[in-house]
Amino acid sequence: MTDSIELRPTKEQMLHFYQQMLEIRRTEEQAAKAYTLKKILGFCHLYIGQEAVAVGAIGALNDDDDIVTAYRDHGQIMARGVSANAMMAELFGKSTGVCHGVGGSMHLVSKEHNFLGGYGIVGAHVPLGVGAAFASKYLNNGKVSLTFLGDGAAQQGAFYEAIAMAQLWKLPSVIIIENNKYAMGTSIERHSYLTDLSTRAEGVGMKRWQFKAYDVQEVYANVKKAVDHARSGKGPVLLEAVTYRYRGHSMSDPAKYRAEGELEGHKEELDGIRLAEIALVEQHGVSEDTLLEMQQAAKKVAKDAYKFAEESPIPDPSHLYDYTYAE
Amino acid sequence: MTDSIELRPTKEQMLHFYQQMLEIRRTEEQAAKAYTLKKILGFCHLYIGQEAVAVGAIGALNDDDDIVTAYRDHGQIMARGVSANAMMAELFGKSTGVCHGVGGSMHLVSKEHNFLGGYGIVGAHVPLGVGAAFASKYLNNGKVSLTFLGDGAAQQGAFYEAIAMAQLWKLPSVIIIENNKYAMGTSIERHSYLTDLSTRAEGVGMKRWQFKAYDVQEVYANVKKAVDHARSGKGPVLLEAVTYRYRGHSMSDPAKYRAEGELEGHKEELDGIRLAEIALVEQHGVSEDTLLEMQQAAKKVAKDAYKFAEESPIPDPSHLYDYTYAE
Amino acid sequence: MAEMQFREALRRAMTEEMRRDETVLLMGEEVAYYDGAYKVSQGMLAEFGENRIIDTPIAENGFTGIAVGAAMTGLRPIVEMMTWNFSLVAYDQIINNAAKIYNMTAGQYKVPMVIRGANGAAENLASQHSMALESIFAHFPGLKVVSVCTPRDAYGLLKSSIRDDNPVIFMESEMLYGMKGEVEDEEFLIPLGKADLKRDGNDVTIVSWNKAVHTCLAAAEELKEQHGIDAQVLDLRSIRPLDEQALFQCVAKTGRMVVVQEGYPFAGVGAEIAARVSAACFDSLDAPVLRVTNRDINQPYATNLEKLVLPSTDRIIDAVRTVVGR
Amino acid sequence: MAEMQFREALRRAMTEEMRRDETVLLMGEEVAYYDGAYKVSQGMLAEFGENRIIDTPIAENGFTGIAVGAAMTGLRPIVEMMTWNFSLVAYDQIINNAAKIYNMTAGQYKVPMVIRGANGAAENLASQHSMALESIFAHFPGLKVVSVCTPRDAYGLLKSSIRDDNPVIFMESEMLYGMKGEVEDEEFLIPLGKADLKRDGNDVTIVSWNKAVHTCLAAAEELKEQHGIDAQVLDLRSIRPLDEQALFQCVAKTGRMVVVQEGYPFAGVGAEIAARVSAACFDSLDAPVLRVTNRDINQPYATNLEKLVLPSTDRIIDAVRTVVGR
Ligand SMILES: Cc1ncc(C[n+]2csc(CCOP(=O)(O)OP(=O)(O)O)c2C)c(N)n1
Ligand SMILES: Cc1ncc(C[n+]2csc(CCOP(=O)(O)OP(=O)(O)O)c2C)c(N)n1
Ligand SMILES: [Mg+2]
Ligand SMILES: [Mg+2]
Repeated sequence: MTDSIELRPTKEQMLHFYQQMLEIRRTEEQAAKAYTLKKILGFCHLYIGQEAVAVGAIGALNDDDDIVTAYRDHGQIMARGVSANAMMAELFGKSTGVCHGVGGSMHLVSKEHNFLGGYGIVGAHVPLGVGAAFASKYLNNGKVSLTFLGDGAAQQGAFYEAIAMAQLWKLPSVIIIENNKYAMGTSIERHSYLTDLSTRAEGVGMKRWQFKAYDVQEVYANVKKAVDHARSGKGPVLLEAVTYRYRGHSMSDPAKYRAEGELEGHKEELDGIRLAEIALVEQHGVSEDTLLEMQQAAKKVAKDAYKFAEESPIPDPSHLYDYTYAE
Repeated sequence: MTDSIELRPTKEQMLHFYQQMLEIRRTEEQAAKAYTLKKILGFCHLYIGQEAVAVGAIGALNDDDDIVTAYRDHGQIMARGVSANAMMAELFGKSTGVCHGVGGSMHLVSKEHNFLGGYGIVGAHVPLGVGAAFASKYLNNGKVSLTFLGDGAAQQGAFYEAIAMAQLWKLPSVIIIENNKYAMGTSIERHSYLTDLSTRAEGVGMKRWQFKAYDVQEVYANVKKAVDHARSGKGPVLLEAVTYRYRGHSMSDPAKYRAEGELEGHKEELDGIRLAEIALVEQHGVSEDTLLEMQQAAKKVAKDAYKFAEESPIPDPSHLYDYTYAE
Repeated sequence: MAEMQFREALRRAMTEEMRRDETVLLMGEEVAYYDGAYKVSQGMLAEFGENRIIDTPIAENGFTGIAVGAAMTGLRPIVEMMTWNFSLVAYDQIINNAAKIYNMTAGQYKVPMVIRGANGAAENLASQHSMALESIFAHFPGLKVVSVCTPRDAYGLLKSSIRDDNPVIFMESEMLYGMKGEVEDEEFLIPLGKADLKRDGNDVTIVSWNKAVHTCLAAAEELKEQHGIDAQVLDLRSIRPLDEQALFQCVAKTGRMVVVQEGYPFAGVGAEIAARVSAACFDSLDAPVLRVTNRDINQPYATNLEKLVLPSTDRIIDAVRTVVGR
Repeated sequence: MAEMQFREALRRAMTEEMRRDETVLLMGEEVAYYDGAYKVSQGMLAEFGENRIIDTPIAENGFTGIAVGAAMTGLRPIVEMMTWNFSLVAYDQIINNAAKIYNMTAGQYKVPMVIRGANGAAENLASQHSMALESIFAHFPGLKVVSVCTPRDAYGLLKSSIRDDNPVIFMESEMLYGMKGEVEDEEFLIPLGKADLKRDGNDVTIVSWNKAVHTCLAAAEELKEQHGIDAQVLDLRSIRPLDEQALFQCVAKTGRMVVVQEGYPFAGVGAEIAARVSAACFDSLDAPVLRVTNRDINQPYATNLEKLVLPSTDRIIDAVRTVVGR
């Protein structure tokens, strides 16, 4: 949809995005390992394959813009600058986690980073994101809110009601449907008649488009354009970012529903990290050595996070009732 | 949208429609009188002004097609052939009412007439209508379901979820948004960014159109077309019928929110009964005398209904628990 | 000291709080141009403008969720639920988001908001418009639940609710909006969590809240006159937090208790009170704690049937006489 | 007599009923091609085809309402709620439509449907995925509520629920799907509304349902061995209709009762039982009816915190020892 040159990330941004994508992927690989060792429990939804979406989209925001997402939130919170340590510790249910072990994988939150959190009821967080935009308009503080949801989530009434009001009230809200082709085991063709879910916006008269979100540069450019639109007061935007999830829906899903070769084909052609490497080398003249160094650094971040999480203390039960009512 | 000649109602149909519209209006006028005398209690939402919609739409159905609507249901149930007596008695809370006084004005039901009922939670009845279409497809019984809702109700998530599934599953469902310009005191411009609410269907890929629904012939033709489409297995249709309500939202609403002259202007130009009279005289050569007779007959039906309702017994309290669980 | 209508007391509370704090706003169906379905917000649009008195589409789940998000990011929304019957479409936002976010985020985000509106049966509104729903909200930690029956309590408790940093479910009654009562001219607050003895008495305690309190007061009058039974009436006012101490003190004093709750009996607030009091006051109770509630069926439309379903003075009197034994 | 898993027993019940009656169908998220999130419907697509085993979009309110409409017009849908946590988005359809339509239509339309799925905490699923929600359904007349803890009960009660002409809320447990138990080879039904004594005993009655029954049984074992207390365990199985007679008989026998309920305490099913038993058995109770429930907070993620919140054998034992007095 967009390729205006001024919306392309700079070399510095690209290096940063690459680093973030690497750190997210390596950290999630460590999380997967920890999960099989039963150090992480409950549901654990990996973002592997989709990193370019969170990194490019959040890279297009100001630091004080608000972000809301669903339970597949590891990538988003790291892209927002929360440390792998604090993220991983939360997955381990430790007191050093972003929510002191109360939230867990699905509910990562960092108010300091204007990251309102990961939410577990499909689609129900979309009104929260629109609500943050409502507050920004009310307070006239120039902020935009960015909301991520899945393709499956776009079927929920909460999503529909929220986008209709966002449009009616012209709120500074950008909403990204991450179409990763599946809602759990159900492919998009089987859960939606139209498979470009940004069309949902047509029903409420909202600006919208779909874009291929494999290349972080594309993500950045498209989201930047949408964010600029929303910030300028022209109203909300609904985007559909076409992406792909490599792993099962959660750690317990063997993902047998894929067509044979589907995943391998995708990885080969459209892996976000791979595409960033090509761009860095070919467009920005970054050396293979630099990439290698960055890869090593990311590995270290991930391993350190594992260690940090493992060595952190479990929550002190005396705080059990601390967070029931605000005083 | 449609004016193909074979979809026009015949003279006999038109006479029947005219009679129905008259009976509905006169009966509701009696209901209004009864309300001011506190013989009808609670909420009472009059359909006056919108009669052409129910009459034309239901006239386009087969007798065994299912119908679902909201609380503004007097017109629909009468158009379906339920007697003014049984309808009015329900408004009076009498044992001779369609629901023996249990339902009241908002919950008129007649299973015998495949009239699933009037429902009070805005938008929440739309899934019921789609569910009836689901059953028809499952049972392959050739039936279509017709669901009426208001413009305000089109904002509910239940409506959205239901139309998305109706389209995904290609159910024989026709859904009519009666855009009577207001949701209570809120004009459509103030509750929806797009004021043609049939556009909601675009978001889910469903067939749709808007039409002016003042003239019962137009209603009949448009709904017939939609019903034929749905019955043929081609999928559901969302229609917006542009109409106008003459009275307040309910009997307790003085309707001060209208622009001056708005109502009067409408009545003069676009009253459904008036338009039917013109068509009967000019197209079908019906005499003024015949019309007069029909008018008298309708008045009698309405007055008789009042009397019937008034003289009917209140519900026997010994039946209080009869309808809690089916055996 | 001014006499004012219940709706005026609510309006005064909102107006004062909106003057005091710019982040307070009112949203809901018909609250602005229509002055509210029950005219609670009459005139507020003129004072505060469209930015702060906001008419919403009929999308309770959506706008309640929007209010939650706004509350997380700096505002203090008051959401008018036209009646609580319609809150069921917004139930997920209230329970899974509003009630839980302070907890889930380990205290990082607060949700300072009030959801207020009419609760319980009015007259002849039938099955879908007559529910008293406090029980399905009070069930959930994270929410506070307030339910008021006089203009004065409405004023003082709504102000406290608006200032509270937690989501507060605030329940009024269609039947009481026009009721008049004294409210002091000077500003005051009534704290959440404190029950109020609406009538003193020695023989038995009748516990209630919302408009059923008035039925209880009428029953107490008749009990005195016709049966010489001296009943006290405790108005809970806050259901969550529950004023357990007040309940236990009442039992200590009267030894007998009847709980009167509009709404469905099964696992209702009345059950909670009866269970708690029965356990805590096992040795001091002289009779079983009886409950008078709606009969266990949906509300029918016809007047004669409707009356049979709701708690009536007669049924309260019967229950009291049973526990008192005369 | 075959040993089978809980999920197999459920599947057998559905399969038999679908063979028996063509109007029975199963719909829900992932029930067809994915075999169900917890593999309850494994293989059913192959036998019954896409017309009767239906994958839905993630739109609980919509498809539950569609099922209600279909139930009114000739079908008998089984709706799988992936877990009951997600039912809150469908709450309005369940309460305002499914539960009320038979009543509102004065018996003209029936709503024969079952909504079934996992209820309660599994492990480390945190605040939004760990709720036990029977109390907010049992509150409403028009619904029946069943909650099972063995493969045999699951089979026999699910079959009865499918044949019931009312909407039945049928609650299972993620933690029990893999549990094995004996189920007779020949077809049988278990009627709704009958509690089952899962363990006999003389000193005290522990009342429970769903997976907490197993915690109670473990506690009873320990009470016997460690404290010489002979506890009987009554499994309600049906919450609505409630087997009041069984409860009263248990009190008549043991004089003491502890109610163990997973989920929030305030106005929970446990409160209903405690209130009812305390009132009806006022003279025969030798001790207060105590409740052991979730602590009154939302479920945290970390294992050590989560364990503190749920009813545990220790807390049950404490409560029992308190009422027994040793
Ligand atoms: C209301 C609700 N229904 C069902 C679920 C169970 N569930 C969790 S994730 C999921 C699939 C969501 O798919 P999608 O929105 O595409 O997001 P993705 O997992 O692909 O990121 C389902 C059905 C839930 N959490 N909430
Ligand atoms: C969920 C819900 N919210 C609010 C209401 C209160 N209410 C009843 S009718 C109505 C307006 C509906 O307008 P519309 O859908 O346009 O129908 P109309 O009355 O014009 O026929 C409202 C807000 C309700 N009954 N249900
Ligand atoms: Mg997806
Ligand atoms: Mg309207």
